[in-house]
Amino acid sequence: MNMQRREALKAGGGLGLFGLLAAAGLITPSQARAEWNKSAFDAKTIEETLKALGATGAQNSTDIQITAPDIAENGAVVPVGVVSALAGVEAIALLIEKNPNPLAASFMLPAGTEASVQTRVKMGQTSDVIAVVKVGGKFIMTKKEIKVTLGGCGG
Amino acid sequence: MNYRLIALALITFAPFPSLAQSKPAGDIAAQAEQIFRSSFREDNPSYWMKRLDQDDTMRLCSQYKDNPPPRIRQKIEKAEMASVRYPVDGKLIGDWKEGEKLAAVGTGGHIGFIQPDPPGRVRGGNCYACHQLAKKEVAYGTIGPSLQHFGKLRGNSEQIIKYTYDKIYNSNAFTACTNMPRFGLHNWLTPEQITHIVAFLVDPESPVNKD
Amino acid sequence: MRARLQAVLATTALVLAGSALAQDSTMDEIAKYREMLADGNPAELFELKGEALWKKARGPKNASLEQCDMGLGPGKLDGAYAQLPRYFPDTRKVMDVESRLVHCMVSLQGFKEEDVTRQWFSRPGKESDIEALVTYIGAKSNGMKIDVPARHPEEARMAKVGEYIFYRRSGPQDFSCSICHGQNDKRIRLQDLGNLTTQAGAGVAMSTWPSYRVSQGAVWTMQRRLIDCMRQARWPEPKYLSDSVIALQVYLQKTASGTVMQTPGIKR
Amino acid sequence: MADPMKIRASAKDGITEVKVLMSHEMETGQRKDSSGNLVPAHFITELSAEHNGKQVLAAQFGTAVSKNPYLAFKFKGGAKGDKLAVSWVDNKGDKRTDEVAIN
Repeated sequence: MNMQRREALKAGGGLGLFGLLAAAGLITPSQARAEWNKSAFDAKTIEETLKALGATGAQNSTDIQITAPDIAENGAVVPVGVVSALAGVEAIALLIEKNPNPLAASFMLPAGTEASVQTRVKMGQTSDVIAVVKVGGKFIMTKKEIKVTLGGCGG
Repeated sequence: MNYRLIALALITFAPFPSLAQSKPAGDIAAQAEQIFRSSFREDNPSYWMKRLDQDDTMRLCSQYKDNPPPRIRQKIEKAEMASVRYPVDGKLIGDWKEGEKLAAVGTGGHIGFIQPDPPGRVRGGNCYACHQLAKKEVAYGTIGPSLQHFGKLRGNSEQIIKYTYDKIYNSNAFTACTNMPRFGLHNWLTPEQITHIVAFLVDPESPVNKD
Repeated sequence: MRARLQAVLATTALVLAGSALAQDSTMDEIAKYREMLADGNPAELFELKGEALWKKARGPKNASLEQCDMGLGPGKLDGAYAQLPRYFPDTRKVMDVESRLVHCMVSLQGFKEEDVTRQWFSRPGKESDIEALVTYIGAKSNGMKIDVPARHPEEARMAKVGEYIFYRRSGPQDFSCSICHGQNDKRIRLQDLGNLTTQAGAGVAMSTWPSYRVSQGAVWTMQRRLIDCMRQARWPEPKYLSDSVIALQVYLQKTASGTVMQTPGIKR
Repeated sequence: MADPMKIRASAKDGITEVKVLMSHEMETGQRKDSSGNLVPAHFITELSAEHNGKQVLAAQFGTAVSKNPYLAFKFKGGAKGDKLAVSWVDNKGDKRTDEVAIN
């Protein structure tokens, strides 16, 4: 089963989830979107990541808020949310500056979906977390430092 | 089997024979020790199992639930003070930067089959687990007192330096049955490593005192 | 001399006030972190999985665990965890939730003990049925009070043995359980340490395990918690399901009795 | 075979709030096993949520999303009893779809 699936994936030439779902009749082809953005997830710096997202030159904005604690008890699970009161937000990307690959996750928001997402990420060390938001075809961003602490007995 | 254990218990209590009688629920203690000892795998290397052996201080602290009566307290402190050894060059203050590293390291010395430390893993003092030290480290414990500005408040006289060294080497020489490990006695830290932590605590340039 | 002492004291007071403020904000942020994690505890995934495992016919005897007697009678799971460990006349032993679960997997389902306990805790990529099952069993006691009076002579004996082990110091760091868990309002790094000798402290601890450990990405059972405490003490590990670990649980559950269960917990 | 997700979807004042927990290792590809070998990356790459068949969120994950991923979001509309489905696929082609009724 797994092998077959892998073969199917290969044969599909990277149809991605939405291609597969469309093929399975789970969603209509119009809903199928771009495949996984490898170049953005493989990027090693903030600049490279922004470039791969098409967001080079994103302006700092106070219209986005990162909801997260200032200090994380453990770097393996750090809760981070991005919220904006702006109308018409199309996409949100979450970057962690000091991770080996900064891009952690990206979200495409169809019309009617609120600009409010929350997830949990791994952070290797204390770092700025950056939220990049696409609204009205333009990119804006904000950042927040999250301190990662050592904890427990230490071993 | 049981007789043998009781006999063993009597022998091990020999240094303080009067205590064996005053021991609360002595019978359950012998049973409990047997149950405890039989809870480990047969194929544990003997040098692992040795870590379950108790010296007189450990045994007394356990028996009195960390609060020995004054007479026992004094005995323990006197005996432990006699154990302190110093670096060959006699210098009790080392490099605070090395001490700062050791204070933050909580790994080393873990044994067992589940998650042992890899060979050669550095053993630290893990000071921050229990003490506040440099201002910049917010993740500190409170089992022990805050040591922030240790040197700033106490100075760095020879007396203070010796006290600090001795206390890290053998905490029980000052407070019997304290929660603090006897780092020097157990060779957990070398005398040289202890001098580095002393420096971290008393050196005016150390972040413990400077910030 | 006096003036100098006063100056020193004043400085000390200022320093203490300043660091107390910084510390309050640190602990506020840690509280925020914990709050954000509590809504959406990954342990719920294991609770679901445990329920499925409990009800599924498995093993050489192709039986489910639904007739397992966790102390309240065959198939009676509600509130069972809160009353364990207890003495079981059929095995003539004091058993905790895990030793009893394994007993049922062996006697009802026909598994070999060594097979079901091989993966008693999970490793990355290797999940543990026992962790999932214990999470499910634990949640079946939510809202109920821990009730381990240890009145049976064997239970009373095990409570005493547990108390002995709790205070037993040894190893290259002079540790015992009581070093970290014998006082009120202490922390190791930023993690609160319960005083397990009091009902309040033992209550907070015992009512929230099994717990999802975010640092480990796994649910930990009480056996795992206690065995790892001993590893951290730099002792060898006691065997899974050994009497030492069960005795400690009797002592702790007895002390915690009266506290309302709220599992699965989520911890660093 | 991937384990089920846990999905909570609740409608209130014209907004549906969705919270999803996924069972997944989210292996980074940088961790070494006990014998010192790198464990290959294994992580959810894409996720889609549909309300009554209409997509309300598409997400792409990297290896930095925590083990057993959590995701929460909100969309306008949705009524009690409506279907809310979430699907994911990982870099090895494993996939999973679960569906709940909004409450």
